[in-house]
Amino acid sequence: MIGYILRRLVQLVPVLLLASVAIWGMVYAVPGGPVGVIVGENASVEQIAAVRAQLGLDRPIHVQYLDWLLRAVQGDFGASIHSRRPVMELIEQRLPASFQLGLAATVVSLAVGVPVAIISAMYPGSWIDRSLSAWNALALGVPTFWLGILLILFFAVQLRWLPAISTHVPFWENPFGALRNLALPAVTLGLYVSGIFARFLRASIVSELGSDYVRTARAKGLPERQILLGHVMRNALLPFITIVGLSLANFIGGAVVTEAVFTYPGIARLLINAISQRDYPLIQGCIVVILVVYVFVNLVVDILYAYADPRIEYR
Amino acid sequence: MTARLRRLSLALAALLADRGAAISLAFLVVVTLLAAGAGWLPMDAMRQDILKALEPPSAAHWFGTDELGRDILARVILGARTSLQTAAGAVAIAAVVGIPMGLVAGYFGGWRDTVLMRFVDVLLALPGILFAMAIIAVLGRSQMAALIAVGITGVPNFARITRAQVLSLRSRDFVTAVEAFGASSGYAMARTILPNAWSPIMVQAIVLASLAILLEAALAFLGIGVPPPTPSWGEMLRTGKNYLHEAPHYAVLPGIALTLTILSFDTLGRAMSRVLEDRHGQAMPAGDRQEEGR
Amino acid sequence: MSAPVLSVRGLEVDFAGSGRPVPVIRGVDLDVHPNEILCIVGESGSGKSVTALAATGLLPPTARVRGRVVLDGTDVTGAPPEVLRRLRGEAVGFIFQDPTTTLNPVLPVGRQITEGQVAHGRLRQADAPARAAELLGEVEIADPEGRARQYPHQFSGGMRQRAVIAMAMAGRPRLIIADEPTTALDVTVQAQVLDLLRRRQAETGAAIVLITHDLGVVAEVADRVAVMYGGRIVETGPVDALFARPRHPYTTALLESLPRLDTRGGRLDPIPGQPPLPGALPAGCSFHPRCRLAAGRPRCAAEEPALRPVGAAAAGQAAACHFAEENPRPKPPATVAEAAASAAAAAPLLQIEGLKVHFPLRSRVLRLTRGHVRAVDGVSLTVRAGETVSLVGESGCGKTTTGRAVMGLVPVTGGDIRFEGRSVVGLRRLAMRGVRRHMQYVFQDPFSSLNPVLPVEDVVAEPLRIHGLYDSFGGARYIARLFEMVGLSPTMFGRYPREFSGGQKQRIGIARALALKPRLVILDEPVAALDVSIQAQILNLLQDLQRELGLGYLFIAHNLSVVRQISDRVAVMYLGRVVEESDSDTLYEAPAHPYTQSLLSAVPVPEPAGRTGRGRIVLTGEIPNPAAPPGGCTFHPRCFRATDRCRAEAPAFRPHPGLPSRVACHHAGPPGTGASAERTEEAAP
Amino acid sequence: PRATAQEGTLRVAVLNDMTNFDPMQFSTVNFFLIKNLYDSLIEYTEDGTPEPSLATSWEIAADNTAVTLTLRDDVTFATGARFTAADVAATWAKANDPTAGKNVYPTMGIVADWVVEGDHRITLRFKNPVPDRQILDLLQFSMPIEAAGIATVETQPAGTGAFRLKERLVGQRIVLEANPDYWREGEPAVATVEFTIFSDDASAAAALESGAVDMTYMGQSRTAVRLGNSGFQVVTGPGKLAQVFRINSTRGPFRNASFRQAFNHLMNREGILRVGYAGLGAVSALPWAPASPAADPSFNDEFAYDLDKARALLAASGLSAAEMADWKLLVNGSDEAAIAISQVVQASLAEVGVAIELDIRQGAEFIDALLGGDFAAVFGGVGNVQKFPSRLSTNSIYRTANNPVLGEPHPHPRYVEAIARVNSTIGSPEEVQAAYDNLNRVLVEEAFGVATNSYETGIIVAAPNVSGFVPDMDNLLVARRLRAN
Ligand SMILES: Nc1ncnc2c1ncn2[C@@H]1O[C@H](COP(=O)(O)OP(=O)(O)OP(=O)(O)O)[C@@H](O)[C@H]1O
Ligand SMILES: Nc1ncnc2c1ncn2[C@@H]1O[C@H](COP(=O)(O)OP(=O)(O)OP(=O)(O)O)[C@@H](O)[C@H]1O
Ligand SMILES: [Mg+2]
Ligand SMILES: [Mg+2]
Repeated sequence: MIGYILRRLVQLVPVLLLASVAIWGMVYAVPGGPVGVIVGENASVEQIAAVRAQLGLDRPIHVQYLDWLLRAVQGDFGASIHSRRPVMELIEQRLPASFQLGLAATVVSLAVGVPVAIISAMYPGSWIDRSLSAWNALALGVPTFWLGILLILFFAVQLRWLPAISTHVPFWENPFGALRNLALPAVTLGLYVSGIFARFLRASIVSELGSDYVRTARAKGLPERQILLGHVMRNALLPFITIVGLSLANFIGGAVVTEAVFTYPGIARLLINAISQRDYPLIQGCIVVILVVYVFVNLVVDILYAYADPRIEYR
Repeated sequence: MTARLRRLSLALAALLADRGAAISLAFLVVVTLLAAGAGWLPMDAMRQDILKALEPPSAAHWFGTDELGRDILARVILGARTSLQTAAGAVAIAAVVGIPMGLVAGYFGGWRDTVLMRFVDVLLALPGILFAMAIIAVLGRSQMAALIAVGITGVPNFARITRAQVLSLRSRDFVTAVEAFGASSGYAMARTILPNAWSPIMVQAIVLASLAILLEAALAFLGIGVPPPTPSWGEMLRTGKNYLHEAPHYAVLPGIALTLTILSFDTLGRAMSRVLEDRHGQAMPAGDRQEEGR
Repeated sequence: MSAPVLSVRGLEVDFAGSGRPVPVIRGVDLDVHPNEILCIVGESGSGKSVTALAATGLLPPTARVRGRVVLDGTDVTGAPPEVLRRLRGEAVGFIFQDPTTTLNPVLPVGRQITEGQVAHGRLRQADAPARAAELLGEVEIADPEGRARQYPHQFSGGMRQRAVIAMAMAGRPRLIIADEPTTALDVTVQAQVLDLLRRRQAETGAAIVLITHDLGVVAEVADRVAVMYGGRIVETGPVDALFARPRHPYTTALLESLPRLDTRGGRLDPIPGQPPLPGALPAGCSFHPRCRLAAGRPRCAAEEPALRPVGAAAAGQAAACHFAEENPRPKPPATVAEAAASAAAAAPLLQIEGLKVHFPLRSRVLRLTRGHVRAVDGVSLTVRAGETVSLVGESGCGKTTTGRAVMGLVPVTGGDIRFEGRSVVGLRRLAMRGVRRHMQYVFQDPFSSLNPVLPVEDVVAEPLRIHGLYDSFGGARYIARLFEMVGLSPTMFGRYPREFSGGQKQRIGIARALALKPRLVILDEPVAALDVSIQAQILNLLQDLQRELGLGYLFIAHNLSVVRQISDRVAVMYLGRVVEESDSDTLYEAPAHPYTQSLLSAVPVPEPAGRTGRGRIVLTGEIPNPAAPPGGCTFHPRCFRATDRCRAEAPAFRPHPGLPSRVACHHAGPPGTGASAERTEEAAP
Repeated sequence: PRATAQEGTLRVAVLNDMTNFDPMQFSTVNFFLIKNLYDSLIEYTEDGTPEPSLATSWEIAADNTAVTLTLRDDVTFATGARFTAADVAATWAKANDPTAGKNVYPTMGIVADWVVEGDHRITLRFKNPVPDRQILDLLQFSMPIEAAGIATVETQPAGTGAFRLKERLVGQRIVLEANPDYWREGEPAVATVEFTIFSDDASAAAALESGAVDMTYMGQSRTAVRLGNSGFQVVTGPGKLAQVFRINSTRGPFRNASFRQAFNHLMNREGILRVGYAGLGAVSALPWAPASPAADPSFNDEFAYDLDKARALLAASGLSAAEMADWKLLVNGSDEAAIAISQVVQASLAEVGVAIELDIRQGAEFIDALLGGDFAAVFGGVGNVQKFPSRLSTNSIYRTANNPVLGEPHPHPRYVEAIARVNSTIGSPEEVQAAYDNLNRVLVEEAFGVATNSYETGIIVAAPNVSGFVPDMDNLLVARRLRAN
């Protein structure tokens, strides 16, 4: 198992390298640079040149990349051009918030999606199945940004139950405060995915319900509940793990709109700002971290999968 | 040929037997016709009348007016054109790039598979919306850029679904059969495997169309979509959001249009996959990237 | 006679789909008594499974059931779910066809065996593991404690079916319903499983309803038989009487269309036409369009005959035929051996020498080669024009791979393949294309071998189009000729494969194989997926075509009766190697290799008369993993003649003295000879 | 020295993260910080009257070539170090350094040198006689940095302000705490000020409405008007900006003066004010705030929105229709108002038959285009329009030397002369006024910047319980008297 994990980590290297070269190339292809943002609208030509030299941006691209890479391998992602703080420090400030939001959103989407899936799979074609599937369609059809705004207007502005801006409150320090802050963004993010979850899981439960081992279990006289929970769910949840993992990874790195709407201090917003300020080291750092999170979550998913599915052996 | 037509009409009939699919299709047809014929409509999406800005719905302006006094209904209709064009273009790009990738990766396997799928991995690992933003930053903000950006984020969907189809089809006897007759790998891929993989790919295309509309709107909402004054639903939502209190209709009505269109595509896609499933007895795999526009 | 365990009266089942309800069971009466084995036979779709499921209320909600079913004294029809549930756990056990899917892949086998008992409160959770091991022990699985903790994928097919039997028997039910329990298994394993089932029944005194389409199995195990056709029982009676003197023309026809191990006949006597579809039953007697007796009789087309006693009352036979009394006795099997030697003189079409095909086994991670599956590991064969050479052996022994290697579809690891004297190994693509024109392939599964999106005309024309010969061969007219040649009407041109029955699809596949006018056709289990009546039609067609066109056939099969029917020469494969090869008669009558002998003895013969006296070699174990074959003679772990020499030294494949056979065995010889034959030879109880 | 305990936290929503703590690099992104971390030498009241701050008095030499300052002697920096004339000298030295002087450097062009005349006395000398008001502007613009902290001032604030830095989470929030030794009696009023950075005006407004913050700073005018109508306080200061349609007169049709002048009449100023700023501000054909000494409302009538006059000027330009449409209007994609008003102009142009496209760019890309003069025309706010009129030339499009858009030599020498005349006219009010009138006439005739209106920047919208607003000449946020109770 440890060997397997190590090998997976080794496999990560080419992906990261490929991505970092691609991103570096892209960042330089993008018009506009970080200097303008630093010097402001009324800067002079000399001022701009001075800042460029100070940041080392006047060197050839490949030199800059290799320099970055050499230090990145040693765990040093350099300092943000814009805020002059170490990139890793900035990311470390954001990553826990992103993880927390990602987990909360996953919990929301599971808490909504799984029961919806089970109930509608138990009565396929019934009115309850149809209304739940309409609910799913709605969850999938309402754009995130739109939902976020409506939630803020209603719960924060009208009712004043929940904060309109969500700050990062570590859960283990202040669970209640964390939940208050996470509620709206997690629902905004999670609702859409709950629709995906519900659909996927419903389809796999329905197809598992039609399989031979279910007939066998019925022939043994097992109660339906036990068949569903003890037999069907175990099989249906297996492929589901992968989907959940993928969406968790995406919640962590890709909650761009939600973080913007709720002013949530996650890594996606850090990256978006870095892109708009052309803060090259910060862009690189964020992307590498998002990739690592993605690969890491997938690794965990695969290990969980192996643990849950006796048919898979890792050698 | 007639047999093929018969098949098509049978499939359509089966599709329309589903009430949701029929309504969705009707809605999309109406939206498409309106969008195509927007030029002949009496309202002008571009005419400003600043003194009549942000008026609520009235007989003269059924959907009210926007911050520049333009007719929102006209802009919603023209926005449909933007959305549909972007979606169609994006799906076309995704298909043109993704399907051959999936075919080659699945059919040949080996290093080609490894290389192509690593590439897809990278595309998948980066949240699509970030990727789209980067592409738009490079290309500059335009409808073409939005279309390409949305299209490229859809490439993994097509590549993976095609590859999965190829993997499941290529060991089937009828593929072995054409190989046994001495057909080239190109023939086997393009003439034998692909026609059999069409159904899930079509379903995927429709699902992707709804995702593309959503992503395009999200990009517009972030202020990097199709540039104004070209109306786009996302852009209207973004602007309308600023006037939520004074003129709630401004953001609500385009939002409804957006949601209904996404719902219709989604309903249609699912009905289609159900019909095809019934006819071919094969399950339609779910899309990879369904988390666009977060 | 004691009260029946299961009593079915006037059972009718409709399936309400999207359209009009489809009647699937149309009035079935059945009684099963304790200690009795009732076999239900019939072609696919005749309603066997639905009858069994209806008896225990396991049908899906779309089914509408009428009639009365009394199981163990309880009325099943209309019983509340709770009662049904108890009944299933206690009164009746189920064994289904495919052991790979009947077990839940993610739960340990032991738990699955006992969980029904635990759920019914008849077993305490704490005692369950011990009980599971005990039950596995009873079905003769070695190391039952260890096995109980394993998962289904760690079991072989035969062991899985044993586990399913253990599960069905866990509650000591009064009735066991076994729906095609051995259809998915190899003959040798089938023999083990049937044996076990019979013994367990004798020990527990349960009644068994065994569903099968294999008349051989019926003859082996049944006490009583019910023959189903078109949703009804058309004949029922004690097994001996039914085989000796069938009263319904369908039963007779079935028996006559069966290829048999003990005879080599020229032509089979197939039942014409197709089995009816439940939605489109013919009026009157549903068998009349295919019936020999019905010819021209208006009554058969007008009136559905009732199931009525026929013959001596004591015999207990009943048939649903207006003219049951006229039904002739089955023709005795033909024994004429046709001139098979005619082909022997012809020049060899295909020569395979020492063929090896090894597939690399790659690790999931990093895709490193971790070993090889020796799918084919030394096969030598010759096929001449006009001759049929068969390749038989258990599943996974490498038959298909051999065929594919000949077609150039899999890379060859070693050895040589010559077509008309020219080696085809390692030919470049273009040269291979030229050779492929003259060799064609017919696939096992007619459902997957035709491109579903092409009209059948294009399916058949596709090879011509690929080779650019469509017009020079005569275009649509030529395709029409091919259609007629395989007994299809060219009016079907525009239809899609989905719209054809299995037999028709296989005809299309054969037409496609013939399109390029090949000289050699490789037939990979061409009839394995078909019902017996259709199987006979296809076998006849193949024989006719061979005669007409002078084709050479490489015929791949695992059904030894079918092979006997069609072959001039036969090669028996075991684990990638040919272990015995001879002309058909010699091989069947004087097998020299112990494996051939055990295979032949495992085949159930549709002849209940002599079954108690038949000696039988029951092979233990199953075919080993071809990635790690045993050392020495690969067959030695299962061989009843194995000695130390066999463990150490692989036998050469060489002519056997006194026979026209070649054999790879240190102890080859006729049955009954050899070091320890008695040890493993056992008589049926 | 004093003991009034500050208590409580003031929570402020802002819409930009600051870039650095150097008061010479101030721009809209750190408006909310500078006046809280630093003090100016002098301050202006709302109507422009100078009043003491770190300097208790200032004596302008009779010939207007020098000013002598007396500094407070009871001031300490946040580090605890005492504030002396040496710090002021070091600050001016930085300002006068072309690489370190940043925004202040151009303003230092008039300065010859300075003489420290004691711990708390310093004299600033000019190259030429300088108008009083220009001298005062320079003093108000000078925010002393602790001499020892100058090297690290970008990352480490080094001022005498009422607050000092407590915590900074990049992109999320900045927390200031009271400077316990602050020299202004009884100030600051609160113990901490917490700035939360929002990416979007609507979210900030929602935060205010839901009570998550006490006030917003630098939100949109429209939101301010709406919130004002629903009971929130809206505080606007004297430091307005002028919206100017900046024209790169070295390119395309804009080389043609008549074509440029047409834009004086193409601006639907009422519409722009309404659409972009919810009517908050005033229309103006000149780039001045109403309080500017050079403001002249008569121009508003002369250069009113008039498509016929515009058509006449376009026709007079002699350009073909294709030439007239051969440009794109650059738009700052992060500025909602700019997007809206650009569309208004686009529609007006369409009315007179000139169909153009918008070129919307975001963030760095927009700033680069702006800085490099890489545009044909663009709307942009112009600052310092309430101060001495020649301060106008600190804005890039109005720069008289090294103009990043118009380049060297300056294509509008009349304008350069007009600014020089304003700078050197130290005579009677009539002479001064004549210099201003001349400048105004040159501005509309050269028309490389077409003003449309003045508007509010740094709008404060606060909950009803917030009090203690201190107006600032530049609309910077002054939090030292603010409290929420
Ligand atoms: N759930 C169902 N819905 C609709 N029709 C069904 C269903 N189950 C079975 N049938 C139909 O009922 C008929 C009888 O089916 P059944 O499974 O009993 O056949 P069988 O004799 O067991 O055949 P086989 O040998 O193929 O197992 C078939 O035509 C089948 O298509
Ligand atoms: N492409 C392949 N890669 C790896 N192993 C293979 C491949 N094809 C076949 N095998 C293995 O080779 C062995 C022989 O397979 P083959 O299909 O030739 O058997 P068969 O005799 O035709 O069996 P059946 O009667 O089940 O059709 C099996 O163990 C199979 O798993
Ligand atoms: Mg069946
Ligand atoms: Mg095979």
